[in-house]
Amino acid sequence: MTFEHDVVVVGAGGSGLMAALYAREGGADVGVVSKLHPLRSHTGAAQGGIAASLGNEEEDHWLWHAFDTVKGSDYVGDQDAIEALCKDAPRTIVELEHYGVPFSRNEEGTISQRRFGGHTRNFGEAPVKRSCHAADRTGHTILHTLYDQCTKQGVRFYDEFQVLDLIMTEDGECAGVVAYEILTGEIHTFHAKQVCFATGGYGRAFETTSNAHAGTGDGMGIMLRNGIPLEDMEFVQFHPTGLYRLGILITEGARGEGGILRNSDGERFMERYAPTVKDLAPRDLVSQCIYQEIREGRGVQGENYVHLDLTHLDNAILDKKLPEVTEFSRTYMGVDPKEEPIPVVPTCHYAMGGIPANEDGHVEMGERGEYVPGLYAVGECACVSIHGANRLGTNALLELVVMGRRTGIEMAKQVRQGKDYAPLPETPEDDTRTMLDDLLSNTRDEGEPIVNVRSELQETMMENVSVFRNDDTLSTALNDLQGLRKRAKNVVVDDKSKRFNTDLMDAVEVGFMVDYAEAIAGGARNRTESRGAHSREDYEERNDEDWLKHTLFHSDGNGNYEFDDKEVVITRFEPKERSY
Amino acid sequence: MAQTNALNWFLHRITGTFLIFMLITHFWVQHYDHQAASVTHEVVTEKNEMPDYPDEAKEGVRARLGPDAAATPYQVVMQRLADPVYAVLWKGFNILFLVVALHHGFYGLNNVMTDYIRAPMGRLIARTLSWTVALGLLIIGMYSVITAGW
Amino acid sequence: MAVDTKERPSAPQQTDASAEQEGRFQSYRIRTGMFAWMMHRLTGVGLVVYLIVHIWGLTALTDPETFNALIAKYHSPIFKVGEFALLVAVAYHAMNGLRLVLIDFLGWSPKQKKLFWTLGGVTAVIIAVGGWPSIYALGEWLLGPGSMPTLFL
Amino acid sequence: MAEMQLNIEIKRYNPEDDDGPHWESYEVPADPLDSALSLLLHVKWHIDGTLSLRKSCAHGICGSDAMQINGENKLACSVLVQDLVDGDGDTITYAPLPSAPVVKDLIIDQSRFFEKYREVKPWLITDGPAPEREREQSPEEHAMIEDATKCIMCGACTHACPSTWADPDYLGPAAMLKAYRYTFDSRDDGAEERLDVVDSPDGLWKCYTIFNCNEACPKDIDITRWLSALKRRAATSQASTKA
Repeated sequence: MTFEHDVVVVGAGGSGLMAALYAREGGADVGVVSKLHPLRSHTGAAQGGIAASLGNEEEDHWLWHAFDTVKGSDYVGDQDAIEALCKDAPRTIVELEHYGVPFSRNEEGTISQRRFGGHTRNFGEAPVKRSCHAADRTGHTILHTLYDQCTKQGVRFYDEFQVLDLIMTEDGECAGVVAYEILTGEIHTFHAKQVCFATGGYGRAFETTSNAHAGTGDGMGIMLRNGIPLEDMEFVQFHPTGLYRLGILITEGARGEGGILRNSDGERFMERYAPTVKDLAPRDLVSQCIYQEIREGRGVQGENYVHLDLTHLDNAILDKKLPEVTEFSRTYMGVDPKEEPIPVVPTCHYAMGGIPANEDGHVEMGERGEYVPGLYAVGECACVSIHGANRLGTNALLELVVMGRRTGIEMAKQVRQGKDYAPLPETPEDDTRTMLDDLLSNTRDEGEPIVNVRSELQETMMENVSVFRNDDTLSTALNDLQGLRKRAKNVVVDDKSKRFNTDLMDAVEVGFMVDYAEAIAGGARNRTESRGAHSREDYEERNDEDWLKHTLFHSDGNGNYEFDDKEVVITRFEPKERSY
Repeated sequence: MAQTNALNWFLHRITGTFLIFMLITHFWVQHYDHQAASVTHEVVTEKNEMPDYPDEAKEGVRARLGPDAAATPYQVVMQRLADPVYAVLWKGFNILFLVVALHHGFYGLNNVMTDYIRAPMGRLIARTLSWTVALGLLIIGMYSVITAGW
Repeated sequence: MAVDTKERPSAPQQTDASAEQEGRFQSYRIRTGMFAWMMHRLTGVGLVVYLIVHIWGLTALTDPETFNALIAKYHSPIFKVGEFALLVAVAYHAMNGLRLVLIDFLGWSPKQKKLFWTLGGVTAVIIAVGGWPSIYALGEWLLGPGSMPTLFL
Repeated sequence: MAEMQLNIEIKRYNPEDDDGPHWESYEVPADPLDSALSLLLHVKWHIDGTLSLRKSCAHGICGSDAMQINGENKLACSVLVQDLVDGDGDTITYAPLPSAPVVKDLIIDQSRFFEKYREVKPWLITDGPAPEREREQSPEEHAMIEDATKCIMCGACTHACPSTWADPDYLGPAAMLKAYRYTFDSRDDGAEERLDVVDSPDGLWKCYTIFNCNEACPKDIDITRWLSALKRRAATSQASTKA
């Protein structure tokens, strides 16, 4: 079946819904295609907050916010995009508030703000209260409010339709997407004037992750297979405080409210590494410090975790401002944070890299301005690059809503200005059909269970491509991935039915995983320096002379790839040493 | 169609609360009356035997109906209703009690029925039927109460 | 193009077996709230039936013979048992009703479990004290006069 | 490694092949701190790939995996083995949410659930133009709705409600909690519109304060409390319109 919409948004998290909502308000007819029901999207898991220089609690300025973001990115973020982000932030937050987001309030009745890692006043002087929040359910309330608004505005939702392919014309224009309706097993074509990818991150490519089971980065795999490069994939953020063994996130807000990291000696070790901001240093730094402590034998009880200590905080703070933290620790670890410290370990959290896009969402093939007509990317799957080599806490939600808004407005404008449908090729669904049929025809004789391939991929990525990397580990990972690529094509799908075949979708996702995992490991091996979240043991220093640039990863989808560069935009802030 | 049930919902709770107090009064006056042999001389009799009343009650009945009159329950009740103040209070109370109990009971019954009957027509029939029964009972009850002791 | 958020592109086919899942009654773990509700319904329906019988019985007020016969019947053992059951139903329904009123009118939902147990205790006392005459009378009848302790009486 | 072996019973049903729902058992290794979801994933990944369920975040915020576990509605990811069984060899039962059309195995068709959600106009309705900055709201006003904003729309409450079982058209706790959340938002002006919807024969008055919703809610929302508040609001607003 073929569906037609002015705008088709793929993915219904914060950025997808924001783009859909603003495109709809701009007069476009919008369809949102998502492999989950929109409310199941992972934006809902974002806890701590959303940054904006509202200045409700103390003096603040968008330029300070921009500086922090640039510095946080280790100077590889594009400063024009960062300026757009920080300038747009306050008005976007106010618009969200007008849509009904139930932000926590201060005594004046305005939006309450709190401290967060890496956010400072006056260009690094001291921590600043910049993070707007709804207790520790900020992402959840934003996601639900946006869904409510989209419902109101008449955005058409295609829930549980998994997009598997992009439809490109011979002239390189995007004509739509191909989607698999999970409920019925039917393959559909979505013909659109504008296609926007908002497919989220790929945390599930790593063994320990805070990401949802759905966070398999499908969009990035689809792009690679359609000849579109990925940018800066080597920058993978590990959040310092995931629950030990599970990876479930304990928000940075816990440290924002005064929580302290301690090693086996009970020492507040962050004082040694970042004397000014201590536990509120950026995530890349804190994660590396935790790993360092564990390596040097100061993991708690000889194990590979450290403690997040909240016992000295008022019970009222835990109950009012961090209820989810308390709940998670109790539910999953049997630990009451009021009584004892929480065992934590860095957990794969966020993809800084992704589909190259500009600040209005246009996907760019190579050089700046070289747009793919009709194709947009926004949110975690996109690399605008705001976060550069490391994202600051609360800037992710901000990117979702600011860039989602800008992209929605841009798409509606294009539609109003007469952008028309690109012609559909004759049989757009053929590749997808073949891929699915091949997977379904695999048998136990030549293939293996999906879980084997996925687990091995997650293990090798965790082992070799996580917080610390070197040429040996990265070569090992790339080698493993070569083998896994073949095996992923032969996985056996037990479920042969048409109806709600999640088994088949698992198999497809593993295939995508291999494709972009290669971009992560390959990019990391390629970048012979340490910058932000990318920490090479064999190249410990940042090297601005050779590496103050973005990586573009091109692949033919068969394990052959090459790299390309893209310059970094610098407007105000010249690169300097990054210390906290 | 104005389909609000807000008033009924509110009344259901008000009547329920009222009923608690009314029931206490009702029990006290009707069943635990010290003149009747309830509290002090609760008895189980064989079939169709009359309970024995205390002397006080017997005397009251004899004073009204002559020295040979038997103190049957009917006579005891009539003796009480002979007092005009008591009779008015008793009748007023019982009519109110009747109305409140019927509303509470039949609204509750309607709740149960509309839970399990989903077709609008079915609901309408059930509702009409049950309120008709309630109305019938109201008429019967009022007649009994008003004419009692005449 | 008309935009309709309500209709799915293709709704799942309802089969008989999937409808089976939708029984009016489900087997589900019974906790205090649901127990209270089930008993409330049961006693409520029972009391409506009793109310009908009782009001019908009032017509006897017009005729001495019928009335006396009726009262005599009330003193038979089976009616003593019924009387006790009536007390149980009324006491339970009244006390749980009070709980519902407190929850709905005063917003005492957070205290609902405490209320359940407290009012449950009160109900038990009401039943014990109020029902004692009936139990006493039944005991006397069953076991012979003077065999029951004369508590409260 | 695993500390015990458990017996897992799952109510399976694929309308494509099966005549009707049936129970199947699996032996699964488990730790006391494993979630009920991880046992299901063990079955799906290692024993039988045809087992179908929804899952996503796996820590109780996305609301995908609400189902009936040991006779009660729960989020599979948010309940631990140690809270379900006493020890080795015990049984855990999994069934789809009661009173919902089954798509396959543990997956229910939620279209009716979300239709009810849409019915209550679940969005902020405001009169007049928006101010330059945020609308002000005091912490006390915010506290009125905060508990209700925790709702993840998993459906555990609505499908735990005997009123829903008896009458699938009943709006149900989840939808009406949404109505509460917006009606009691100090920024909202749409109370009348929304009350018109919930004050109906299949609406608010079928809440008999049974508390199954509260017991089922994985976010511990005091749903009954807020629905009672909504009832009082609907009743007083009816009284004032009539007057």
